[in-house]
Amino acid sequence: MTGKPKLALYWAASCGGCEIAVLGIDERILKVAEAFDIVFWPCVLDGKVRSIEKMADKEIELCLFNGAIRTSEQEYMARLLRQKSKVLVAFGSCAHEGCIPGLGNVATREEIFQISYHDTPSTVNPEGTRPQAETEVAEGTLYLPHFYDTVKTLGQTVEVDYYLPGCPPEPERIWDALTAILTGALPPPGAVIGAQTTVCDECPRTREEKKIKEFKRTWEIIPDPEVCLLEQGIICCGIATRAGCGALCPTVGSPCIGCYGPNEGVQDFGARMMTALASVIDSDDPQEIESIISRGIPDPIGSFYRFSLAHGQLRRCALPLEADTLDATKAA
Amino acid sequence: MAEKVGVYICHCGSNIAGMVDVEGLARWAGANLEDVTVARDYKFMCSSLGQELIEEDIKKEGLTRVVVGACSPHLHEKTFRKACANAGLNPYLMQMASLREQISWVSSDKDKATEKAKALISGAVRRVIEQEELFASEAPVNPNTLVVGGGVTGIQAALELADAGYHVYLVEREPSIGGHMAQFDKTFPTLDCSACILTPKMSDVGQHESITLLSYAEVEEVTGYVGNFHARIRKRARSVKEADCTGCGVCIEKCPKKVIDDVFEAGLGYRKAIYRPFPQAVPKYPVIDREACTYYLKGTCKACEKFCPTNAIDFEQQDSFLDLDVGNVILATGFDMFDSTRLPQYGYGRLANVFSNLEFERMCNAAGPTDGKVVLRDGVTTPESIAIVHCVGSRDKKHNPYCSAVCCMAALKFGHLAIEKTGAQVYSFYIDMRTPHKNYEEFYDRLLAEGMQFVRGRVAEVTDAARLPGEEGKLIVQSEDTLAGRQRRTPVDMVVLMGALEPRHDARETALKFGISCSMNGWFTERHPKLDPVATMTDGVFIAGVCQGPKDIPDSVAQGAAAAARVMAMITKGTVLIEPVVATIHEENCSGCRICNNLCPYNAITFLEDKGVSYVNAALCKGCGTCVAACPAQAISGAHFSNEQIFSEIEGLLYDAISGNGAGHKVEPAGVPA
Amino acid sequence: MSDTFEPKIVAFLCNWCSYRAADLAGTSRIKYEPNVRIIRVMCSGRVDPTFVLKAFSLGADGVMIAGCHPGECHYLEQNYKAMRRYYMLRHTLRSMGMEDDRLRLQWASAAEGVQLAAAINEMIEQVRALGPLNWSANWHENGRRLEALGRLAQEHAEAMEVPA
Amino acid sequence: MKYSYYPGCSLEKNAASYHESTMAIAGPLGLDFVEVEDWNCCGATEYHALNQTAAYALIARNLAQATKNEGLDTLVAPCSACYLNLRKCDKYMATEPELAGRVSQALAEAGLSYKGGTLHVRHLLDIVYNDVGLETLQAKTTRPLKGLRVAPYYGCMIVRPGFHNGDDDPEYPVTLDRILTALGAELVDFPMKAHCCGGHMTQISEATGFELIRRLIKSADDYEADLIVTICPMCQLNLDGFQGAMNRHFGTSYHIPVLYFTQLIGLALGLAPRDLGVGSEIVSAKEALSKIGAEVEEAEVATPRQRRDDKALPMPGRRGEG
Amino acid sequence: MHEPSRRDGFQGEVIAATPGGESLLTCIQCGTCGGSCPSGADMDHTPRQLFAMINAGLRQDVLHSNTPWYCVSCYYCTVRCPKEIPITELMYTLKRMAVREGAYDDSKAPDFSRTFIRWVEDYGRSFELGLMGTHMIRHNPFGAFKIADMGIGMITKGRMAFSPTRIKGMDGLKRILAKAKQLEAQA
Repeated sequence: MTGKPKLALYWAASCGGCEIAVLGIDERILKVAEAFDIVFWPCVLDGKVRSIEKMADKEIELCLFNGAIRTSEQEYMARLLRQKSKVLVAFGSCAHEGCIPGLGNVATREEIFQISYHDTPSTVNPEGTRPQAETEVAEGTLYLPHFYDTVKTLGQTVEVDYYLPGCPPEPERIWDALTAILTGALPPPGAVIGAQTTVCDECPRTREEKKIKEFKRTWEIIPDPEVCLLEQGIICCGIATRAGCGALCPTVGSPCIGCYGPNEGVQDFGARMMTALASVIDSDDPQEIESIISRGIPDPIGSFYRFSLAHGQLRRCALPLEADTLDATKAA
Repeated sequence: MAEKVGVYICHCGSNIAGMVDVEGLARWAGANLEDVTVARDYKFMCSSLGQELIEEDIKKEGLTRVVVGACSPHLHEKTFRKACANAGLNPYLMQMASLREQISWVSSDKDKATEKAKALISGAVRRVIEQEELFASEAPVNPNTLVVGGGVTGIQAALELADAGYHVYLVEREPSIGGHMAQFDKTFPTLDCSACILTPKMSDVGQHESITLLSYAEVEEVTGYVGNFHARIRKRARSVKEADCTGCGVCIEKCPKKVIDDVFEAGLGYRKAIYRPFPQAVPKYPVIDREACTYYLKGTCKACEKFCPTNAIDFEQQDSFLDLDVGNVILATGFDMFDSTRLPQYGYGRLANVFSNLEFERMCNAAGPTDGKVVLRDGVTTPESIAIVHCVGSRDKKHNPYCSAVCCMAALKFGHLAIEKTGAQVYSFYIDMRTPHKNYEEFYDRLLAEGMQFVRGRVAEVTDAARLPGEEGKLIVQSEDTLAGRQRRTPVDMVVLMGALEPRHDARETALKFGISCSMNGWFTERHPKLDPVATMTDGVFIAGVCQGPKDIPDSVAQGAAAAARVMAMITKGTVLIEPVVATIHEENCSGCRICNNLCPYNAITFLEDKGVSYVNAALCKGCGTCVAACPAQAISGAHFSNEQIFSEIEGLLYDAISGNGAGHKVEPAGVPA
Repeated sequence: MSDTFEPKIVAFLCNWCSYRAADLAGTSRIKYEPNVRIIRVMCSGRVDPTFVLKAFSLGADGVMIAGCHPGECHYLEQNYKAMRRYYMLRHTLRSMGMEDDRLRLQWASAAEGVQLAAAINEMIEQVRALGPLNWSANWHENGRRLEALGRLAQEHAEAMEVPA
Repeated sequence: MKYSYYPGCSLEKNAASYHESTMAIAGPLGLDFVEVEDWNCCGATEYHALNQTAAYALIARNLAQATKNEGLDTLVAPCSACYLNLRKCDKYMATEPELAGRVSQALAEAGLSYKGGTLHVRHLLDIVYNDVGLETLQAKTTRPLKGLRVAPYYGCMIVRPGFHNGDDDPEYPVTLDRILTALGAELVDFPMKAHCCGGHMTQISEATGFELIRRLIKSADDYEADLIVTICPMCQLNLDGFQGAMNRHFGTSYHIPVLYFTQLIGLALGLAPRDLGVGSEIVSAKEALSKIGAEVEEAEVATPRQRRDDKALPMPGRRGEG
Repeated sequence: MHEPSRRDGFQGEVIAATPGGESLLTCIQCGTCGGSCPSGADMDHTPRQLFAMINAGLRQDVLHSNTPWYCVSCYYCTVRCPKEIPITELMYTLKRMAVREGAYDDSKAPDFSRTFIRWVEDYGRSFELGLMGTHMIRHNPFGAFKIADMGIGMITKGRMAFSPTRIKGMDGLKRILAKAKQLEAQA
């Protein structure tokens, strides 16, 4: 046993991009290896859950947890790692605010299974087989994790010490965070490690006062390279998205889609986008306003909650009435 | 450290206690709400004793927050803020819950009302904990005052202020001040000659060194705030150079063009194209009516110019603009007269000898078109019988639901004048005789004694269709004598319609211009119907006279003086407290996206190019919070209405509903008492 | 109290018109149902969509936003911003499967106590007809979530008994 | 312009001339009327006094029948009483759920149904004034009614209860006036133009009924009208049919013929009196109509002689001149 | 909104049976109705008095009053009423109440209505000759002479039908009216 502080990295409902992002800090990864004893990183090293289970509470110094919580197994791991780690970091957008997996909250488990195991053209499943939580075989019962109706963020599942936003977090920000943690120069627990302002702050485009008569889809115009995309009618989330990426997308003419999540203290990313855009619609006539909105924003959830549906105030779309809800007293 | 909140529930006599279990509510708050250290109920919290209660607790218990469950904050927020301040607690750490207006007075089930009260109190407690110390800033009060409307009300207000040594700008739409009162012959109940008591006041205004009289002018726009308004005045082109005009009146004499005077003579008389509404007009300068003047129509004539001894005529004169800085505004814009053609059954405009009340006023006026003779439309015949019809367009859902307040007394006055001048038989057709003022009932008695006949019954119609002998050639007033319970046809020579007083046709635009509101009937809304009748919801803007609601001359004058007194108080104090409820942009959070830049109607938000952030000018900010709600980066905070405060209030209000934090839900149906 | 569903409505009233309309309803003793809980804001333009979403997530069954009539805003034109946000919000809430009647934009001048009371009653009726919103119940899994969790824990615990 | 047409009982017989003249002018004015199939009596004012549900059910049957006229959503009634009943029923079927419910149940008994607002009920006067228009009338006039002093008489039921279509004033309506002026007639400023003819009063209380008739006839006579022009069969019946009895009752000798406005339009259009049912009135209009064609200076509203001199004060609403 | 306080008693009945009747509560006894009524001179009470009596709960006096029966449905009162009370409708309501309870002194008017309607109920159309005949013989045998010339005129001018027309859908109409009366009885 070395005396080095222990480091764990885990992925739950995520695409793996965060893992790559960690390696994105290039050779500095070696510094990390020097500084830490990496005890658990399923994507990169071999390791056993059991060995974690065997650890004493808080034995792990730092756990970088990426991915949202979609299955019982992920929730179990979240609880386990929380128990064993001093510092638990929600790493990346999925853990922070649900991200793309969180968009699953527009549907139910039933609907998702229906699509992925029947409806998709590439599916051949004449028996209509579906993953079962329990399967009896000769050897006994086989278990699969239970698949939830609703994707939750890490913060909604266990207590989180720090959030590192981004899909994925920029290597530099990751490094900043790591050094901060190593040097103990940490913000108060619960904080988001990152900038306190939004993408426009880093965006090179020129901005004027805003008045919008029509919202445009990206394919509808070739945007002027100098002028603010929003002023050209393109829904750019830069106004509401936490800075830190260096305004990569808008700089190259593609609107910000909000992967860095809301700014400091904001409780609902979508609400900020809605209120800001609505405020600058250039019309006082109800009919006109309604048509500007419905024509320009065919998919409000996709436009305003692409990364934060699970994290917003409403967290998901209404369940169909038949979906059975949990008896409250048993919750969590 | 945790806050110490004091909760005070007012009984408001039985107003609240009658519908809300106030003791229970206080007990509940004390026992169940976090951070509540004191919870009391008391008969009248707004009483000095009630306030002392709070002050003592602040001192003794070291309260850091106060919640008062009583009436609407619009009534007593100031009171309780003062109480807190007296005890050394920042007044903005007090929050009111409107248990009376929002619960006891609108509910009919005591249990449900009490439940709602719990929610409101819990909301207020949660909110107040988030509230922050704020400090009202002071702004100087400009000692000049803008008075809009030169009727007797505006004149009174202007003189009160000017005599006290403060400068007044008096703006009047017509060429002369004087308003409706200048058109009257006598005033009830004293029968003073209207001109005799008004014209001295008018000339005082004309000569007063502290009054700038802007007649034939209108207010274009008003900006700024209490103590510091800026008003833009449009002086319409008189076509007469006031500087050169001596008011000799030759021009009027020589003008060949005669037109009907629809304004001052109520359409009963004529005036010239260049005119002065009436001989004692103030200012004395005439005006050319460009719609009527031959020169403007045909390009020739110029008689006035030829004969003017001082070359004061200026056909090219343009409207001019005047920018004024004033500290306060008094609106005394008066009323319009009901157009009786809207009630065809009374025949006005169709039957020659049906007259409007204003026409009759002019007819009685010695200086009027008939030299004070009461005659029929033919101009010569003296009526032997006259019917005065009350409530024409008043107390009538189809026109104006309200009582016009002055018509009964005016009708009595007409009765007296008619009897005096013609000896005619005068009938008054009334619904209810309303004479509730000093010496008014006595005046009624007098007219009864003078033989005026009173028929209780609203007139059904006035017709010239004779039915019975003796009706030929007469106007027949058809009514029910409700006291006799019989139909009655009263043949008369002349009918006078007591038309309603109506809000100015442009009252709503005026209200908008000055940032005040109108009642549903279109009268300007006072701050409080009983306790603050001349102030409005907009600090520094006061209302007086009929523009606030129908009233007679004494009441109007009283209000004019009252408004002036309120303004003087402001001026003598010298400064006004500017509510610290303003928006602030936190530079560190602002990304300079400029969403907020064009949201502020007062242009309080500017973009600082150098820093690349937006900035709110607190002096201009009126605290509406629109920018706060709009900022996508949540970089703008609104004092006293911060997100945290409102979030907490929502949580408090819904204390008994399903909590939203994902854990520990009660899913029992909402609404069941907790 | 009756066991019929009593909706909870949170209403945001502007200080100048609608809140005064509520005061007027009070002073003129106009009765309306007690299901509404009023929050005073300076202007309907202050109402942040987050307030509305928060109210829903905290258990409100309906939310009303009330302001001065268009053209009569005490702050000249801010109620138009409120109106635009209302339509934007309604557009999104629809796509999230929430009924329109649960969010209402109401104009009420300071003189319209009667109208405001009537509007409140009407909204309460509409929402009562829709039934409880109970939005946060949407977030919960059926009971198998806990079973599954328990079973995992169980399984792992047993596994640990096996000597390494 | 095609409409459903509900003649009503009166037009079958006693007011046949109203029906005939309406049909006669329809062609020239480009109006096309399709009679409601198997219509029934509207119950006049009588049924309301006995049984509300039955009264409205009776009326509603006509509305239901009218909806059978494919593609015609306007129902025209020349009789004011019928018009008011149909119009009121149509409104209440929409605004009075309880009553409407009962009526619908009743209609269902005969497999009929009517939804308030389906039809647009209008009076013939409204059609002529708004759809045909004064210009057309003027243009088509070949026999101007010059020199004919006519008293326009509206009665109660079209102008009054606020159900009526146009925004004509319930106290002092003018649409008929304008039509007659357009036809060249000399108008009398008839003060009783919207007063009551007494309806069925002659049958309830002769004295009352005759008095109501007298008022109208007297006033028309005071204004030296050659004839009264009406738009309602009940009014015509009272003023024309009972004029003699009224005269006898009061010992007077008024002789004022009463014609339907459609008859005058017909005459102005140059149609033959007989095709317009002229001649069927009890008080002969022969003499009065003989005036048509006489040369008179242009018609204007005539009022009783009045003293006027330069001292005269201007009239309100007649202003502007110096 | 306030619930109008006086929904009980006679006034309540009258209000409930009249479309828009609630406004009766707002009557200020101004007498515009009484003044406007063309047949007001012959009424026992002016409409205004009737409303005061309704307010006072004088059921019998109201129902026995001839006032509603002298209403000629000219609607002047209705359009002139400053409180927009549907007075003509109220008169119909009072007539119906009186008929239902047989509470009227002079049966002339109700009989006229009944006779009129009897023809309508049997034939679907009204029948003037029949109506006048029956009614006159019953209530005013000599009056017939007064208006004889009129009758003769009407006949000679071909304005009087001698036999009623019967509509085709008579059975249907009968069923409708039967049902309507049944429902009215329950209402």
